[in-house]
Amino acid sequence: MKKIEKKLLFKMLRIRNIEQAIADNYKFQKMRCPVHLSIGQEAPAVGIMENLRKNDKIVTAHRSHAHYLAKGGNLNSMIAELHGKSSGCAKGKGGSMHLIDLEAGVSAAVPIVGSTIPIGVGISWNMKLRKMKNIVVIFFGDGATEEGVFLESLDFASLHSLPVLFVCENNHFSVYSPLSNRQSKKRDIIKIAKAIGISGSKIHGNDVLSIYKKSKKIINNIKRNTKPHILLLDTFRHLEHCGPNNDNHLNYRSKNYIRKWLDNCPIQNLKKKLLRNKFVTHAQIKNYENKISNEIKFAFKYANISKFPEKKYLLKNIYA
Amino acid sequence: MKKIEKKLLFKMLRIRNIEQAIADNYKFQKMRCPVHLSIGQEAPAVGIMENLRKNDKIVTAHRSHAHYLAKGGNLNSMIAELHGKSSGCAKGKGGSMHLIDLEAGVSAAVPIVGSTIPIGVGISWNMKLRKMKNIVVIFFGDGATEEGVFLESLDFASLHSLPVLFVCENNHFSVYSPLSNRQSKKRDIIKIAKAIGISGSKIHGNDVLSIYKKSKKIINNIKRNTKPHILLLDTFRHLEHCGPNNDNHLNYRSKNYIRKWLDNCPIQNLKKKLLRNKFVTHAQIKNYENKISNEIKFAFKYANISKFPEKKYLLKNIYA
Amino acid sequence: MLEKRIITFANAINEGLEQIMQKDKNVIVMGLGVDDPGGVFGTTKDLIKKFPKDRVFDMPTSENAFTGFAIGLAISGKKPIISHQRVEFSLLSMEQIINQASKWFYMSGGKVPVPMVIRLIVGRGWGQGPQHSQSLEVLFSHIPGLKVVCPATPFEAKGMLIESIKDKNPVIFFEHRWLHLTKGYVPKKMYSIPLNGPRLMKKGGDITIISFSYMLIECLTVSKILSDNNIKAEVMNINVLNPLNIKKINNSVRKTKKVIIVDNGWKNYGIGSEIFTRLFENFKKNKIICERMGIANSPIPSTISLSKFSYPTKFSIIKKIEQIFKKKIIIKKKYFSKIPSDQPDKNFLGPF
Amino acid sequence: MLEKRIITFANAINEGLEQIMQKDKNVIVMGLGVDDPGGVFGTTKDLIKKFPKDRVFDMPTSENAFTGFAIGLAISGKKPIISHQRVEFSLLSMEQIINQASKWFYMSGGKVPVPMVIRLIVGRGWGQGPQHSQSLEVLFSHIPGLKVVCPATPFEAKGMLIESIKDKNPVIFFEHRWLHLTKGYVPKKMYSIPLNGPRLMKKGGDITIISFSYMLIECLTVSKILSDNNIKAEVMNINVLNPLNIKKINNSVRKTKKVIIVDNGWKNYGIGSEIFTRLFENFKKNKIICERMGIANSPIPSTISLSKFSYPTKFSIIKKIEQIFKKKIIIKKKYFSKIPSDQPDKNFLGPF
Ligand SMILES: Cc1ncc(C[n+]2csc(CCOP(=O)(O)OP(=O)(O)O)c2C)c(N)n1
Ligand SMILES: Cc1ncc(C[n+]2csc(CCOP(=O)(O)OP(=O)(O)O)c2C)c(N)n1
Ligand SMILES: [Mg+2]
Ligand SMILES: [Mg+2]
Repeated sequence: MKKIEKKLLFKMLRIRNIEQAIADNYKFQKMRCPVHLSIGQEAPAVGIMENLRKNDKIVTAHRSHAHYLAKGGNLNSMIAELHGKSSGCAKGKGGSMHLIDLEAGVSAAVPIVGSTIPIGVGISWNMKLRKMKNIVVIFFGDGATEEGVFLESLDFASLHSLPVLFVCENNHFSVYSPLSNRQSKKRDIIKIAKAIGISGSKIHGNDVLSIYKKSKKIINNIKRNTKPHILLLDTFRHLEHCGPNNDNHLNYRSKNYIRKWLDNCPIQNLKKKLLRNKFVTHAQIKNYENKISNEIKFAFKYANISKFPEKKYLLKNIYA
Repeated sequence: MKKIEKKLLFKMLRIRNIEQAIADNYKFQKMRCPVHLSIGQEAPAVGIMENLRKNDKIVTAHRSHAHYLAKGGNLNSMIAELHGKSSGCAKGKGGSMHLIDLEAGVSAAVPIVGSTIPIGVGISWNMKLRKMKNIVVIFFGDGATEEGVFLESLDFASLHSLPVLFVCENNHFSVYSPLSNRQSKKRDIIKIAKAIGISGSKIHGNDVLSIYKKSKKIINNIKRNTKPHILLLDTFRHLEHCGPNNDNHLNYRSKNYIRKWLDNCPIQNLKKKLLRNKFVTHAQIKNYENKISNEIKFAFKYANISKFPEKKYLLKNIYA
Repeated sequence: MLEKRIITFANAINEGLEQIMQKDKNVIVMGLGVDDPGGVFGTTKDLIKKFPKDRVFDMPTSENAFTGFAIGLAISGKKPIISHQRVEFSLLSMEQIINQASKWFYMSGGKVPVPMVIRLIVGRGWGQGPQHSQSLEVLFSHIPGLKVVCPATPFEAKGMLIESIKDKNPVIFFEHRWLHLTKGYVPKKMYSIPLNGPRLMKKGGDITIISFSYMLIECLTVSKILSDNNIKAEVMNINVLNPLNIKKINNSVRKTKKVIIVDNGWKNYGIGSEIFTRLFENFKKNKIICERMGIANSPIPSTISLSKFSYPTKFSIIKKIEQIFKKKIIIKKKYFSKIPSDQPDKNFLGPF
Repeated sequence: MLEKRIITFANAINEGLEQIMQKDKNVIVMGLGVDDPGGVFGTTKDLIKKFPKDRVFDMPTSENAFTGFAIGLAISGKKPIISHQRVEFSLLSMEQIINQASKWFYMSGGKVPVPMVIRLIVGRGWGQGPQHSQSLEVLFSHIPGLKVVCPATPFEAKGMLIESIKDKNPVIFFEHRWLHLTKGYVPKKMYSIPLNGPRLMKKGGDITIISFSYMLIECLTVSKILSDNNIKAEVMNINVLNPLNIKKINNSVRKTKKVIIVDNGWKNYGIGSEIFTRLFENFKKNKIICERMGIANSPIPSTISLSKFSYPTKFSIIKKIEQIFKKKIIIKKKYFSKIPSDQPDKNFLGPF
């Protein structure tokens, strides 16, 4: 367990530091696209992805950086994409909201809320048709469950018993809108899924170890029985909905709520625990962070020296 | 109870005979529009509508004749509409799939599956905003519950606690498609609704008395507490999905299934029972059917002698 | 000479589907009722008997999601063919079509094509009414990344369907309900027609008639009437609306200098507007005469007494052409059909 | 003379909403985030403080359903105003808009009007990318029964919004994100501008420039450049795309004989195609010169290095006009801005 815990911590740290670097560098106006940072929400990505193989696939939405990185998406291509360079993972055409890394199994990310849910189901349907032993993990937020296509997708995954894991990261907000503005207090998506014939479970969204362990079983189960499952993970985003800043001064989230969740940071929690248990030392962390820092520096440099796509690419790739 | 039972029987008989007259006359090619007949499914319309006031409103879909008539929609305007005449309830512009009678509280019928569900919710929302003590009843089929907008509508009705009764008439088919092609066996829309915060109940869809009694309570409850409810009613359509004929020869519904349900005709059942109990006599029924027959004859005559809309109406009523 | 093989448009689609499914195991047919006794107006009839169950899928009424499913299949190696029995139902899936399918190849930097076909059936007649008889081709043709195909003959139906399935892009494949019943020569063997632009249907030097889908059939009749009147019409079938290839039309117009465009949908902001514009952009110096027709600018009413004025007819087209030529055109008796305007032929009696 | 009151387009919308809500208790504002600190780019800011909670409704991300709710409200006596922060989100509700809202009055035989406004915000710049910067005006303008309104100035924004709310029909109200930041004269009092056709923005006899929405702003700059070159442009703002009133434009073109149409959306099958066509239909005898521009025919990429070629600019427009006049037009230094092409001004730094 020691090894895996350390790995989970380091993976989260890596994502956190990359995201922080994006936030820090945003002011230089070289990343000229909207960014929805994952800071605070690293645990679901890392905990679940640790249980996936390369040929398992994920789809995600606007807040996709953590998923992309945890699944093994190429860092350089991602940072270059944010810089609009032709070395970017979508050759600069997509930007932060369209990350993709086919080799790593990051099939899609798009900023229309809910839209990748059926697309992910389609990919998983194909896996079943091809009798592959892989699964698709579909990441989405609490807001996305309000789209009708969410129900339609659950229905079909249940009807055809597809190898898909639906993962709802509930950070209680859709932009500035609290759940109470959007969903009845009595609403329970696990029960909704159950009423459709899909099993579900709730795990604390900031407890990476528990996510790792429980999702391991769940994913094995999906693979063994080709049956969908839904995971609900309560978590918290540290920064504003879109952009590099903190927007706590706007008071759309109560001070208490923020404090409670900041005190429950997935990374701090695990770090403290591992230090306490001596599973890891300060020096090791420092060391690792230096490594990450170099990796990040390289990625930004790579992005900076990469070329912008030439004019002719505007009208390329419209048709295959 | 005797009085009400008789009333329910007669109302169903009236609808049945009107629908039969449409079927019988269809071959003359004067009703030049698709018709989705309600024969076999009269009980939900009649049982529920008996508990509504004029100011309560209904919306429905393509299979709307029974709802329109049970709510008190004008027969002459309906038959004229099917004939494409300017005396029709939509001046001939709508046809069978767009019945409307504002005075009777028939707010809408449209043939796009699921589309009137949110519209009905909107009307009920307005009732709540205006603090009216009325409700909206939304009729739809089992197929319509597969549309995402169904979930979206339940969600909102629950969130804002709206005075609306959702009524799903489950005839087990969407055109020729059995439920098993479309929905997981484990799917349960009452449980789905409950997981969203909406109470629900299942009543036998061919038992008009039970529908009447139970929906009375439910409707009173909705009015008292301004809270949505969903009703699930299993039933059976006697004829083809669309058109005047029987299509049992196509074998998309098993002989057993058909026999079972024909033996459970809402009208025959109640008629037998009332005759047995001497709540009604053969002569009374005969008498009543004669009355209906005259009413129907008049309606067809009215439609026939009515004028077609003149050319200029093609470009009228595009904008209000 | 051997008798030519004549089958209906619907059968041509059916045959095309069967042959391409035989050939390419990745082709999947999905949509409401594709496996039912009706078989989408006969076009998918018996496929369920000829192929394993996991290639012919009935769908729930979840149009938005199943378009997404199809995209998911397409980007992971299958070739799905969706059908909607009315184009109106696809409006539930516009987000998936316009935001996703059309842009996926582009926004992945050319990495991920989306080879899928969306069959949209346009309704007409027998009182279909406002929500079951729209055309809406322009809504799709406006979108870069979508191909939009509108066969008008059984020959095209089969050949263009097969080509659409082979194509690596999302193809919107329009079928007019009234065309399903039409008959024509269709080779038995598998063949495909490239999606590269208009097809010359009839040669002639006096006027160019441009149309597509069901309206083209009306225009072919018009060309016969003109022929009786010694006017030789060249009839061009714009069977690919996007990407629009105007070259062949230019050549025709260069010759005739007179054009009439008969749109299958609403005239305003319609397909005809773009063609009209392209022609005038290309013929800046040579003067041309161009007229445009299309569906009257209102929802299409159910009653026959009004819907008969909604659509262009051979008579109204001839009238426009009389204005162009400034002369009276005589229409022979045989062209005055006794079939009511809401039926394409006697056998079409609805109910839908 | 008194100083004129100058406010932003976003504030003009905000003020219009507030005034009409004060006046008409049936007006309801609904949409994602209408009550939040952002207030839909400031356009709904503080309404929640000024009106009871049951007039300003945040919505779940259920675009299809809440369009239906709004129709339900509208047909039962309310006047709902929906907003979508990107036009792309409304694609989820096309079924309700096109099949239902646009046809309800017609298909009820004129019994039930649907007085509602759907505010669609068009995105641009700062790497919005393929799914957050489409224009799509033509998708709505093609549909009879919908009114489509595109204000270009703060004055129009307020006046046309108020008129749209008073209107008994479903009105699609396009707002360009970059216009929100522009400033102009807006009277404090409540006023409305009829939805009856193009507005003359600048008089001139040498060429007619036709545009709408944000592109109109670019065209106004172009007219200044032309002015420096002694070319007097008449600038017409087509602020109502449907129903399209072409009369005033005809008058202008009769005078100038030269036209350039600058579309706010994709050129192909675009708004410009219809206007172009109408002009040539009206000027059969008098020869006119007409050019058309619009967004390049691809999804709009995120990277600035490509998106800068997507849109017409004052420079590319001037180039076209040079071709029309066959002479060189000199552009003064001050028109060469140092602001990158993905920002309308220095202060617009995204992130969205
Ligand atoms: C269909 C659609 N509606 C609205 C939006 C605007 N929008 C962008 S992100 C977002 C928040 C969605 O909330 P959630 O799914 O909980 O994800 P989170 O941002 O909290 O991670 C919204 C509403 C959108 N992109 N797509
Ligand atoms: C959005 C949409 N998809 C498909 C159709 C075609 N269609 C018309 S009626 C119908 C059956 C719907 O079944 P259900 O809701 O159970 O009603 P029933 O006909 O059984 O009364 C279908 C699929 C449609 N009208 N609208
Ligand atoms: Mg959230
Ligand atoms: Mg049914």
